[in-house]
Amino acid sequence: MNLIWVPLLPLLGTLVPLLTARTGRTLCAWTTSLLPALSLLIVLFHAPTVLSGATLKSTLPWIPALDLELAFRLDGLGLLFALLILGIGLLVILYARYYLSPKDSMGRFYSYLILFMTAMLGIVLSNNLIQLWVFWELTSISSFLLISFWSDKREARRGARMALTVTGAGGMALLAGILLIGNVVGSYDLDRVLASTIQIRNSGYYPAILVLVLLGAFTKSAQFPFHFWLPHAMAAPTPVSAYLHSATMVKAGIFLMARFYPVLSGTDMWFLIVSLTGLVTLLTGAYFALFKHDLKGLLAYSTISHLGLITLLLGMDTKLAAVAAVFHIINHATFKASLFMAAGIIDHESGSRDMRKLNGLWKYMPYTATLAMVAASAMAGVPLLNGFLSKEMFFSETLHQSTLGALSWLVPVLATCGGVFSVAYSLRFIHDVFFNGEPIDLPRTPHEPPRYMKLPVEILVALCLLVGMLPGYVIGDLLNSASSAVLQGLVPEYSLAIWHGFNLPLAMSTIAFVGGLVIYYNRKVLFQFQAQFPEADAKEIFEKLIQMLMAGCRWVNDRLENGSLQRYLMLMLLFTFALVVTPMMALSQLVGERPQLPISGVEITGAALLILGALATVIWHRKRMIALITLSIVGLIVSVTFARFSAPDLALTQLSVEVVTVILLMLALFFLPQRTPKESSPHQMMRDLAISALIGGVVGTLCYALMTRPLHSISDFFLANSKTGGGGTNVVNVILVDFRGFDTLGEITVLGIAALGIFKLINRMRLFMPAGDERGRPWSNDRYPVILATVSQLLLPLALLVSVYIFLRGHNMPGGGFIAGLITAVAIIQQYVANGVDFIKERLKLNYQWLIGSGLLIATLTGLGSWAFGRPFLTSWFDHFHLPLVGDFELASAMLFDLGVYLTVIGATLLILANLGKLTTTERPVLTKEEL
Amino acid sequence: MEMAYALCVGILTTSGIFLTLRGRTFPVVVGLTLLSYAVNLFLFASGRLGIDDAAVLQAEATNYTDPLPQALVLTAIVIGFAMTAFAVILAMRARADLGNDHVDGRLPTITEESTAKEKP
Amino acid sequence: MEHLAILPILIPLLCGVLMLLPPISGQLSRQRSLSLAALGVLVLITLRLLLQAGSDEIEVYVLGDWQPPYGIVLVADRLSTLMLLLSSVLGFASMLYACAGDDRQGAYFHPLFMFQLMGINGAFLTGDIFNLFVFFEVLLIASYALLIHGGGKQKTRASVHYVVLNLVGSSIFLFALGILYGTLGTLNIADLAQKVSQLAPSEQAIASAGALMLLVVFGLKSAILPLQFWLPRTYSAASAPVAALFAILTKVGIYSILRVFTVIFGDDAGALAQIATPWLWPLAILTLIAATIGVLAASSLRQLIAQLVVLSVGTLLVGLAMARSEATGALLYYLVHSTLVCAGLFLLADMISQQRGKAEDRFVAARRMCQPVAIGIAFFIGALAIVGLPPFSGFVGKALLLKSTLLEGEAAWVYPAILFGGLAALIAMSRAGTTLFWHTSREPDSCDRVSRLQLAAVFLLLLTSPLLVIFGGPVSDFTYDTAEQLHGMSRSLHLLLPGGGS
Amino acid sequence: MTPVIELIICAFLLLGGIFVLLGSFGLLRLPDFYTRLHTPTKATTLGLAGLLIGSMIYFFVAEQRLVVHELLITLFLLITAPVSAHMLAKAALHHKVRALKRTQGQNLFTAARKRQPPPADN
Amino acid sequence: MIRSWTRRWIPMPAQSLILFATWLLLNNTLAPGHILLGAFLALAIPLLVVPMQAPQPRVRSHLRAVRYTLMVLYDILVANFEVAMRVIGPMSKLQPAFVAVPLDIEGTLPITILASTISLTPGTVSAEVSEDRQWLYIHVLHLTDEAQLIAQIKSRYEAPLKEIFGC
Amino acid sequence: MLSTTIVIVSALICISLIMNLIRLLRGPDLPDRILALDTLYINSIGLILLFGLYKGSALYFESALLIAMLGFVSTAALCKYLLRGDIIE
Ligand code: NA
Ligand code: NA
Repeated sequence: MNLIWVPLLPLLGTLVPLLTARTGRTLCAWTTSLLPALSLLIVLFHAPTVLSGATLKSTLPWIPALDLELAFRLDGLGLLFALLILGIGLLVILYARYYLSPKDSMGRFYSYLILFMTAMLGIVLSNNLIQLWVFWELTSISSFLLISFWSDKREARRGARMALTVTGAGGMALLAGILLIGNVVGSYDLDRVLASTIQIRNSGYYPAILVLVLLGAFTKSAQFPFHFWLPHAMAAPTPVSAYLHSATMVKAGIFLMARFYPVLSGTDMWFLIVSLTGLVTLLTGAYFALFKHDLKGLLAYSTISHLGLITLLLGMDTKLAAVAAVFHIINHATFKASLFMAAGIIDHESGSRDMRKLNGLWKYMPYTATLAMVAASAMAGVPLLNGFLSKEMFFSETLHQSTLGALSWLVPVLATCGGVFSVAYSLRFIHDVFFNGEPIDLPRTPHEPPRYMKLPVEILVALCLLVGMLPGYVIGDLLNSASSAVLQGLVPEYSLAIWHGFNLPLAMSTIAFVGGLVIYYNRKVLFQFQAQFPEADAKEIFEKLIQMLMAGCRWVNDRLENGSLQRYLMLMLLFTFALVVTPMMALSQLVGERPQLPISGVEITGAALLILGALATVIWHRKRMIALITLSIVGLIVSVTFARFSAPDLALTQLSVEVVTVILLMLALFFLPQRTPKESSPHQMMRDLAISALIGGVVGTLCYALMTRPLHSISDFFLANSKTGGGGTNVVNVILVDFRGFDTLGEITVLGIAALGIFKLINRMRLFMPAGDERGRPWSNDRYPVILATVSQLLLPLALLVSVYIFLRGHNMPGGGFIAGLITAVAIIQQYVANGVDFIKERLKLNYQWLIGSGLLIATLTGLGSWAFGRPFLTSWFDHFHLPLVGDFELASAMLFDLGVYLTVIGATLLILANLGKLTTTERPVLTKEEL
Repeated sequence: MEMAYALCVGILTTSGIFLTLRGRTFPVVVGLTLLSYAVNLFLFASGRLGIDDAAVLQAEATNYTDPLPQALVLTAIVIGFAMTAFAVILAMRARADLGNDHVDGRLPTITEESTAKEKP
Repeated sequence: MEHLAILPILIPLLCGVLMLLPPISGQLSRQRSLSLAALGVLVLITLRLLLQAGSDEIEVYVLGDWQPPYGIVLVADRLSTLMLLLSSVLGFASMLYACAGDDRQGAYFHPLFMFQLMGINGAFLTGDIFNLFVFFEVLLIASYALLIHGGGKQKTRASVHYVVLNLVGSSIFLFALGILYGTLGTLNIADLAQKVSQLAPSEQAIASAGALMLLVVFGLKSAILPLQFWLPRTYSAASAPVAALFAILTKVGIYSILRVFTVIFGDDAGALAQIATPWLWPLAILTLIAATIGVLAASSLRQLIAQLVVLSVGTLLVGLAMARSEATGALLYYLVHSTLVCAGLFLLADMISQQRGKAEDRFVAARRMCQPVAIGIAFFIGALAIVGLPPFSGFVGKALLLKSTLLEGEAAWVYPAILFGGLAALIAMSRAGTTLFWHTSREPDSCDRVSRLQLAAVFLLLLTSPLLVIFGGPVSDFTYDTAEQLHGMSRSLHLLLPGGGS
Repeated sequence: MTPVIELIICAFLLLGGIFVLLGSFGLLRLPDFYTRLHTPTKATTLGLAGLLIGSMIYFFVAEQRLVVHELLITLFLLITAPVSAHMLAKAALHHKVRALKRTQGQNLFTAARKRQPPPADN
Repeated sequence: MIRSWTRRWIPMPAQSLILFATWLLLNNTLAPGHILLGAFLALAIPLLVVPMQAPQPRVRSHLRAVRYTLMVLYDILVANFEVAMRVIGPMSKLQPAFVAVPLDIEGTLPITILASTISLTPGTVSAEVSEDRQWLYIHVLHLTDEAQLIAQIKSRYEAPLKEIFGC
Repeated sequence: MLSTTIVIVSALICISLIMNLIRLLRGPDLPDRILALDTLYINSIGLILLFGLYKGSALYFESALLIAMLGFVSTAALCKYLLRGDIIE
């Protein structure tokens, strides 16, 4: 049987309860346990091999780039944990069958539980570190789901979130640690990592690795100071607490330390961190457990304390300590799981977990009480029970410590203190619940639970007894094999005998018992003492911290992302400047060697007009109409400049675009305030001016530097091939419709899209319609001045003729579809201006949307036409023809393409302007004071 | 000549950007238009300037203005036009939807000082 | 089949155009059918292209039969086809979602969607830097128009910022192109790469100014640090299918940075080699920090997802900054993952706000959703994936990226930045989930069930995440080979210049 | 190109230039909007006509064929210039642009602005 | 029959003629191809735009129209010299004035032509047409005798126009 | 002689342009500015024609024609704006 089935079967099993939930509770429980039971059988089937010292492995490829394989190994440690996970898991399934109320969704619960089981199995069986981490995080996630199972309860949600946050953070640290290990070792393969002890310890990253891995382990195993999440995870249903928060998940951290024990331990750093953390956790856990009035709270803190104990053991520098740790893992799992289940029974049958109300239950549920008392005794370390054995080993190991140097004597002393409190809270669990008078207003009258609800407890308690009395037979092999996996080598001699004679550990145990009794007897004093301190609820503090963090982030974010476009733009410009200024500094020689053109008066005049126009626009930008007029000058001069520098096509295009833009701006200005209020302070003005000048300076400098350097470009090709290959003498036009026709196709698409977008913007726009101009003058009543109207009509055919002319000559002379389209559009706009929307609407039946569509279609189909000749898209064709009477003429596919351009331009321009016009005509109000 | 040309490009850029940094949509659009003039001149100049060059193929001509940047500028002009048109109408829409013409859609909290200045 | 490479541009173009003309223009149902059919075909075509490119054959489609560097070429290599497949899958899912009713909220949704895809695909395919500009503009103008789809103040407000910033960005793009043409005298990317190493020292400074300007432009699109502020508001304002489609817009920026700064200004660019790298490092880390703060600050799901988009951009930038083949491979995996998942989450957020009444997607108590299970499962998958927790794709991407980080010098920055970002995302997402799904004030009085189409779209996107993990091997192999090809491109430019170059 | 023809061309050009200058000079110098309106519409149009005719003759001589399309511009300007002037005058009236104090017939302003017949006493 | 056919297919003969001439002017050629193309356009464009034209009175006397045009051209020349003198001359002697000219002609086209003529000729600019189209307000750069000016306009320009359009 | 004349005439036109600009900047009223802009348009036609003459190229004719056409459209629209606010209604 391949190992992969061990986690895979439960994984498949997550679906089972969802499917069988409707068939009834018992059947659901049985079917749910089927696949995990099979898994357990597989593990048991392999157990003899493993116990005999072999390590089973199984590997499937997965993501090579990540060095992530589906790699499983079953060694002693894995076996031990797998047995715990599957064994206790099955018991929990049985127990939960009775625990859950009919209201609870059993399918969901089991599904989460099995998911968790899979995750745990994955961790303990992983032979690949990344894979281990994957399952590690899965436990956090499934535990989140389980804790928040009763999601309508606030504490469940909060507890789940807290657990997820803390363990999630640990998970991130663990990932970093694992990646570091992988980087150092060069592999995530556990075998190779375990064989690279020296390499890791000697690498400079060892401290980082250690800290990161331990962070992962400590958060998961609720070690101080990350312990606070665990008690709040008790909001989960009790079977979950029994399983996750005592037996399995919290042990994942311990498992991790045990896993990495051969690689990471053995240094002072390890010993110091691990043992001190363990010690502190042991003490705080034990101390606080005593004061919890909630039954599960007590158990939770006791769990923390025991986890601290195991951690402390792992942090001791003797091999026997590691063995003791493994041993205590087993023991703690059994007695704590049974205790939680007992607590669950009590809660379930009496309706309360408050020990101030729960009293004298012995009378009501003697059988359960007996079981609970045995388990609690194991927890306290009473002889003949399993707890006693591992605790003895623990005490004995504390005596051999030298990690703390001269202060090493503190370890056994403090360990004994821990023992004292452990006895005290165990006593409280027994006495306060089962004796100590009569119950105080419990919601229900307690009674014994259903038969099979007790069965899991019985099994676990029996195990406590068996291990306690016959440790060698029951557990010897497993312990040995697990310990050897932890130590990766020979296990030291140890004895699992019940009686070691009168020695110091026994004395410590005795002190613990007596001390525990004394303390419990005087608990009133102690409770009063503890009551002086305001109880710091970790949940509240945690929530508050998170809230503060979020509020802080919101504050920062609101400052950063303050919704001010000016700010964003400024940042962008400064960023640009910062990026560009470095290379500019390196530009030692601003002027290149290209001879410069002489300058004449005409150019000086042009430059003066341009500059003055631009500056006037800036200076008068608050008087918008004037700014528009000065902007027109700039546009005009720019086109004259193009003409001056031998670019007539550009001049034509710039000119027509400029006029349409100004018309658009005028249309917009009608609905906008006529003036810009003065908002910027002089300081802001100066700042903005400085930024603009910086950018302008950079651009100007770059422009100058470029122009004064010679250029070798690909343009010669165009000049050489325009006539022969493209069939036109206007090289610019041939580039547009042929060499780079694809650009043009994109460009007219942009135009078409813009028109569609603008149509969307205009649609359902509610406008502020000014009834008069900025000074409150009402508008003239002369909508369509007669002379303008008449002349415009007269000029229309002429303008169309010109546009045809410009269109046809484009290929050889300046012109082309775009300019022609704009001329046509402008001519029609002129009709709109002079004669009005209604006039045109009645007379011009032109669907501008279709015009855009057909323009684009013609252009695209022209391009597609070349496919018929086996040529790539947009391959052009042209030829010269001769017809009698007509003479020589040229036909070119480029003209068809240009026709597409022409139509699109007309359609787009008119769709925009005509719709804008239409919209406003219908909604002009009579007279409002708005915006005067 | 190149110096004057570069100066013009620089000043157009400066003016354009300064206006783009104003808080109201209309000056911003005007600024963008100025900026696009600067861009077009700049892009055109990347093919270097020539006064006496021929614009179309001619038998006797030897010097031509670099046609490629011209074609690029043409494309840029058209695209710039489309974009400006969209921005203009968007400015109107913003005014219509948000009730003011501030680029952020909300009027800045005006301090005492600036209102005092605004009154006369 | 010889024209396969241009189809990802032509199909959306033609469909978009046909939707403007009768008999399709008037009827929404016909537009829907055409859209879905076209996108389905597009998925198949791009898949085919990807498989073709997977055989390490770079297809160069020479438009107009004008050999490069003179004419415009399309380059279908591994990288571009990967991006194409991504965009068509994304497009298909978004369209599916939109067909449930979002397309009815305004005019021209379908044609605009098509044009948007055309722009995106064109930007991925083109091998010409100016043509890249043109396609950028196509995708931008389409995105402006789509952003306002559905109307409302939020959209208008966000649009103003988005449009103005991008218009300035386009200007900078053109300045940069002017500089590049003015120094290198060519526009073909491969040809630029060839010429950049031969640049005279006096022109190197000018050219690098141009190159860095390009970084600003692409940075704006991809929302890197001081340029990212527009994103949260824009993405959270957009209607769901649009926001989902926008998830790839930031990636167009990342793609362009990758293309330009690996092929042209990559290792073989002589004095201009890796000029962006020193800038990318701090930007990546700062973007991550800013996004981490933003993630924790978000007060609605849409905002949160938008911030997570920025976070993913930061993560991708880290990969860019490393400028190594291995890191690029990781980056590409992460890119695929984050695009699909973010898109799915945007759709999901829309469904959630539909079902929560007035509270919409804000993190406050509200009525219970009426389909908490289906939506909850989707949320669970999406949240884990985006946070970067197993078993979904986010963890693979992040781990790959972290794994490719060098311990010396890089890890000390990258590890904490990325991991804290992930932690913040975890905290924010767990709060979001518990509040949205569990913190309920009352039962729903009426149930507006989300349509099956919408659910299908969401699951189509989100289920790619487990698939990316299950098939993580082949996928990451592909992205690593893609990275290899990309980084090797500047040494094998002849493949891109079939005409021989100049 | 014979000197006589060159002389003729130059004469036309110079005449055109001078008229253009005068037109603009008037625009700058004349005292109010309404008087300024006169110069560009007339002087500038004529000035351009001079330039256009000069240029026409030049191309006729230089290219040895009749190049008359400059006439189109002249024609176009002749058609549009008065309309522009008219529109500007309308706008000025509407904006109540002040006329020079000594302008006669200012009582017509209101009627003109409102497009009414002149008041009866006129 | 033929007449209605002509109306249908050559709706604006005068414009067609002008367009044809313009086409040849634009292309600077008398090549047969261009003559054909020009003819086609001269016929096609009016067909396209005829719906967008308000109905206008037809020109009755083409000869008078030509004579009128030449006269106006001559006046423009004179007008410019006159205005030039005024621009250079002292400003203080300028006597600008507003004058209302009563109109007898009807129809938008004739009024437009009259107004344009006035604007182009000596020292006058037509500023406004009254709503009832009975009055033309003009601005005069230098007015000496109002009645004479009005009489001159009416006799020199309005009368011929009335004859040309027959209204 | 011709080239000298062209230079002189160019200078005349340049001076005109500057004068137009001064009027445009001085205003005082919007119609003044529009008038100045219109004149600027027409004068620049002259300048373009002179470019053409100077280079002996007829290619500038279209630019001149277009300025004439568009200048008119622009002036008309600006005036309509002053009159009605809404230029397309
Ligand atoms: Na209107
Ligand atoms: Na942020």
